[in-house]
Amino acid sequence: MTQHFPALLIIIPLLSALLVSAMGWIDRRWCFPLAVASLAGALAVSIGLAAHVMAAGPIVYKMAGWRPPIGIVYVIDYLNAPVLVVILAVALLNLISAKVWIEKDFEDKMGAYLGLYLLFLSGMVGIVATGDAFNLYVLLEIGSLTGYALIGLGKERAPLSSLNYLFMGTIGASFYLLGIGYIYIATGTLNMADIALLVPQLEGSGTLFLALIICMAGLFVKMALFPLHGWLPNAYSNAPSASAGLIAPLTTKVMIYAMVRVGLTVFTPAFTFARPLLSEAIVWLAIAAIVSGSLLALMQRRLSRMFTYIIVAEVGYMVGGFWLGNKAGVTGATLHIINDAAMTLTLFMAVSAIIWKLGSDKFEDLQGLFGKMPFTMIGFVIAALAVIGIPPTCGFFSKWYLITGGINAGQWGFVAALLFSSLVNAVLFFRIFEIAFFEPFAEGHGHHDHGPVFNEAPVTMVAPLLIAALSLIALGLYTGDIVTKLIQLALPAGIA
Amino acid sequence: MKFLAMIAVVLTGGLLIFHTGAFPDFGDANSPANTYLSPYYLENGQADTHAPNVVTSVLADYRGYDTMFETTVVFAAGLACFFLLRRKQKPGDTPRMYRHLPTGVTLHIKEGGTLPAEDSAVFRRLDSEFVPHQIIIKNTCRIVIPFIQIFALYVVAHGHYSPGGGFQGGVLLAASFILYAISHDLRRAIRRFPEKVAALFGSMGVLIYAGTGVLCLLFGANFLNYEALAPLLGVSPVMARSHGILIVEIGVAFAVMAVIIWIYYNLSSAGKHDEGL
Amino acid sequence: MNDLLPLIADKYNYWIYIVLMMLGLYAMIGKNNLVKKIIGMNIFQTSIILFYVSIAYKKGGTLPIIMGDAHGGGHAAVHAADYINPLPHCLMLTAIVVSVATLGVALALAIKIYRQYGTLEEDDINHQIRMQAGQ
Amino acid sequence: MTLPIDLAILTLVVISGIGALAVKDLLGASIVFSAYSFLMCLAWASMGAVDVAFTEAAVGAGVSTVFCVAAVFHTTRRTKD
Repeated sequence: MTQHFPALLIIIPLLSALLVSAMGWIDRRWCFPLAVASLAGALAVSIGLAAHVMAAGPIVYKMAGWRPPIGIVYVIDYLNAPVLVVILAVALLNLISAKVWIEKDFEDKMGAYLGLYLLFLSGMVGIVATGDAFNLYVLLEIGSLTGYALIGLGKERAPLSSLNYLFMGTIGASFYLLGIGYIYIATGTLNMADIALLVPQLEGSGTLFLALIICMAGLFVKMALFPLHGWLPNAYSNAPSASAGLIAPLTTKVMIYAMVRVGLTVFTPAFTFARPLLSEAIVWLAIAAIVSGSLLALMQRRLSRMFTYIIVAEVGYMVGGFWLGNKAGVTGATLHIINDAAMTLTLFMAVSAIIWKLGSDKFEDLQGLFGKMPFTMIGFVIAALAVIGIPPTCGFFSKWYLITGGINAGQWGFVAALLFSSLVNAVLFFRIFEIAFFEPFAEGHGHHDHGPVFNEAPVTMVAPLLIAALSLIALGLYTGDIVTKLIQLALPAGIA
Repeated sequence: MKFLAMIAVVLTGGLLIFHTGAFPDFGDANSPANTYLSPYYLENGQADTHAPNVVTSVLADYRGYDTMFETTVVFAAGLACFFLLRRKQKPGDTPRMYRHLPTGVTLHIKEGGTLPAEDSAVFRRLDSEFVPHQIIIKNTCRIVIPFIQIFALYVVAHGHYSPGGGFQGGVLLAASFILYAISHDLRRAIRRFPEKVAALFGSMGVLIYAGTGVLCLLFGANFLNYEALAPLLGVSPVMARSHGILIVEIGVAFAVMAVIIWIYYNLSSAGKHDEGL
Repeated sequence: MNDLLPLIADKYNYWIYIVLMMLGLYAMIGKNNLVKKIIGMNIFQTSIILFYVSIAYKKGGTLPIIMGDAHGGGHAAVHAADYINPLPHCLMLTAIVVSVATLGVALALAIKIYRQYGTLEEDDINHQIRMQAGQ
Repeated sequence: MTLPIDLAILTLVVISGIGALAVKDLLGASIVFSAYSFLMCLAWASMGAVDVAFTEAAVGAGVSTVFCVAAVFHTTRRTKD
C-alpha cells in the first residue's frame, strides 16, 4: 500500500470534500467529524511518506500508469515531504481551532464551507506534490478559487478585497500558465524532471529565459512580493477568522515552495542563477519587501493587520534567501517555508482566540490580556519570540541560515534588512506585550478594581494553539535533523 | 491608475513582442513543441486507448488526472457561488405578482399580504418585471430543448470519435436547462431540478470520476489506470481504457451540468432563488 | 516590404495574442468598473489559450482525429506530422474550464459587492469606504 | 487553412475585444463579449483546434454570456467607462 500513498495524499481530502459538501445537504452533524477524520488520515499518510522518503529515497508515482513525460507523475522527495506534513498539520490544527467559528459564522452553509476548506487543501497538497508543470497550474487554480470564496464571506470589506485578490491571483496564475507555454514551445514537454534534462542543452535560449521570468513574475504576484503585495493585507485581515488561519499560513508559503521547485528542479540551478543581474534585482526587491513590510507593520493598530504586513516581510526573507543562490540561502529559504507556516498559524490562531473572546483585535482592547487569557498568551508569546528569532524557537535557525547565506554571497543589504526586520519585530511584539501585560486593566472605564478576570477561550481553540506553539520549539530543536536529513539532500548538485 | 496600467502594459507587451521573433514560425511542424512529446500521443493514442480522437484520449487517459481536477474546479466554483451568494428569504418579505389563470388578471400582493398556496392551480407567480404571455418563446423552447438534450447526450457518448466529450455535453445539458429557466421562469426550473439535487449531482459527478480512480487503486493498479478495470468490465485492457474514458466522461458531464445550473440559479437570482432573468 | 509581410504573417497569431493579453491586462488594472474588469480578465485568459492553440498548429496538418478504420485498433502507421498537435488542445480545455469557473466566482463577488455598496464603480466604492472610516 | 481568413478573423477578434471594453453599457459589453468569444471560437476552429473551439462555443459564447447578463441584471447597466 505504501506505493500508493502519493495518490492517497490527495484523494483523501478530495473525496472527503465531496462527501462533506454532500453531507451538508443531508445531515450537517457529520460534516465536521468527517473533515477532521479525513485531515487526520491525510496527515498520517504524509507522515508515512516522509518516513518512507527518509528511509528509501524519493518516490515517483505515475498517475494512470503512464511513464513520466507522457503521463502525469507525483514526486515526493526530500524537498516536499516535510512541506506536505506541515501543510496538513496546519490545516488540521486550524480546523479544530476554528470549530467554534465555523459553527457560529457558517451554520447553515457548513457543508459548503468545509467542502471548500478541504478542496483548498487538496489544491495546496497537489501543488506541493506534483511533478508536472501544467498540473501545478490546475491545482493552483483550485487553491485560488476556493481561497477567494473562503475569504469572500468575511467582515465588512471582504468581498471587495476578495475580488481584488481574484484579479491579482488570476493575473499571477495566467502568467505562470504563459510561462509554461514558453517552456513548452522551447522544449516540447511538461514534465518537470524532463524539462530539467532538456534545459542544459538550451543554455542560451532566449525563450527559456523569458519563460523563467514570466513564471517567476506570475508566482511573485501570487506570493505578494513587495511591489505586487497590495492585495494581501486587505484579503487576509478581512477574511473570516476560520479561513485566515488556513489561508495566511499556507498560500504564500506554498507559492514560495512552487518558486523553489520551479527554480531548482524545472529550470536547473545552473540556469536559474546564471544571470547575476536578475538574481541581484530580485534580492533587492526582497530587501524592499522586508523593509517596507516591517515599516508598514509598525503603523498598524490592529493585530491581524499587523500580522499581514509581517507576512509581506517574511515573503521577502524567503525570496531573497532563495535568490542569493548559495547553499545556505536556499536552505534557509526552504527551512523558513516550514517554520513560517507554523509561526503564522500560531499567530493567527492566537488572534482568532482573542477575537472570539474580545470581539476585536485593536491594540487598545488588548489590555490585561495576560490575566484574562493566559494560555492563549503563552502561545502568542512563543510565536512572537519565534518571529523575532530568539534561539530555542525555530525562527532563529532559519534566520541564521538566511544571514549566513547573505554573508557568503556578500549581499550585505540583505543581512542588514534581516537584522532591521528582527529589530522591528521585537519592537512590535514587545509593544503588544506591554499593552497586554503592564498597562493596568480597565482603568478608563473601570467601575470595580478586581483586576483581570480569567476568561479563556474554549479548549478546542487553546489546545491546538498550544500544540502549534510547542511545535515551534520542537521544530527549533530538531532543525539539525530537518536540514541534514531532508533539505540538504534535496538541493541539486549545482548549488555552491 | 490608468497611467500605471499603461506603463505595466507597455513594459510587459514590449518585452513579449520583442521576443516573438525567436519563436518558431506559426504552423511550423518541426518546432520542439510538435516533435518532442506529441507524436507519441498521435502514433499510439488509438492503439493504447481505442479512441480515434486523440484529444479525448489525452484528456481522459494520459492526462486524466488533470481532467479530474478540471471537474473539481467547476465543482469548487459551484460551491463558491453558493457559499458567497445564497441567502434564505422568508415568503412575504417582498411584493409579489400573481396571474389569475382563468381570467388572466394580474395581481400585485404587497408586503405582508396573504399569498396563494405555492402549488395553486389558479394562481401562477410572475416575476416582478413580468411580460405578458410569451407563447412563441415558450413553445419554441419547448420544442428546441429536447433536441439540445439529445445532441448533448450524443456529444457525451461520441467523444471518442468526434470533437466533444463530457465537458461540452455537460455544458449543453446545462444550457438546455438554462433556456428552460429563461423562457419559463426560475422557480419552475428549480422545481424540476432542485438546488439540493444540483448540489448532490455535482459532487456525485466528481465522485464518479475520482471513484473510478479509487476503484483502479483497489484493483491494485495506479490511480486512474483504467486497465485495472478489465476483469470487472470483462474486456481487454485496451477496451477497458476506452470504457474507462467513457465512464469518467459521464461523470464529468454530470458534474458540469449540475454545477453550471447551480451557478446559474445563484447568479441569476442573486442567491435568493426567487426571480431569475 | 517583401520581407516584412511574411514576418508579420508568419507570427501574426503571436502578435495578436500579445495585443489581446495587453488589452485584458490594461482593463484589469486600469478600468474602473468591476464588470469591465471581469470581462478584461476573461480576454486575458483567452489570449493565453490563443497562444497555446497557435503553438499546436501545423501547416498542412489535419484535425487530431485518427482517420482510417475506427475499429481496427490503430495498427496502421500514423504519421504524426500529418496531424495537429493534440496536447495543447487538451491543456486548453482545462484552461477554458478554469476561466469559466473564475468568471462565475468573480461575478458572484461582484453581485455581493453591489449588494453592499450599491455601485460597481471602484472609485465610488473606495470613496464610500473612506467615508465610513472617517466617521 | 486559407491564411487571409485567419488574419481577418483574428483582426475582428481584437476589434470586438476593444469594443467589449469600450462600450458604455454593461449589457452591451456582455453581448459584444459574447461576439468576441464566438469569433475566437471561429479562429480556433480554423486553426484545427476543434475540441477547444467547441468548448469555447458552448462555454464562452453561451454560458459566460448568460452569467454576465445575469450579473448585470442584478446589479446595474450603467458604467462610467
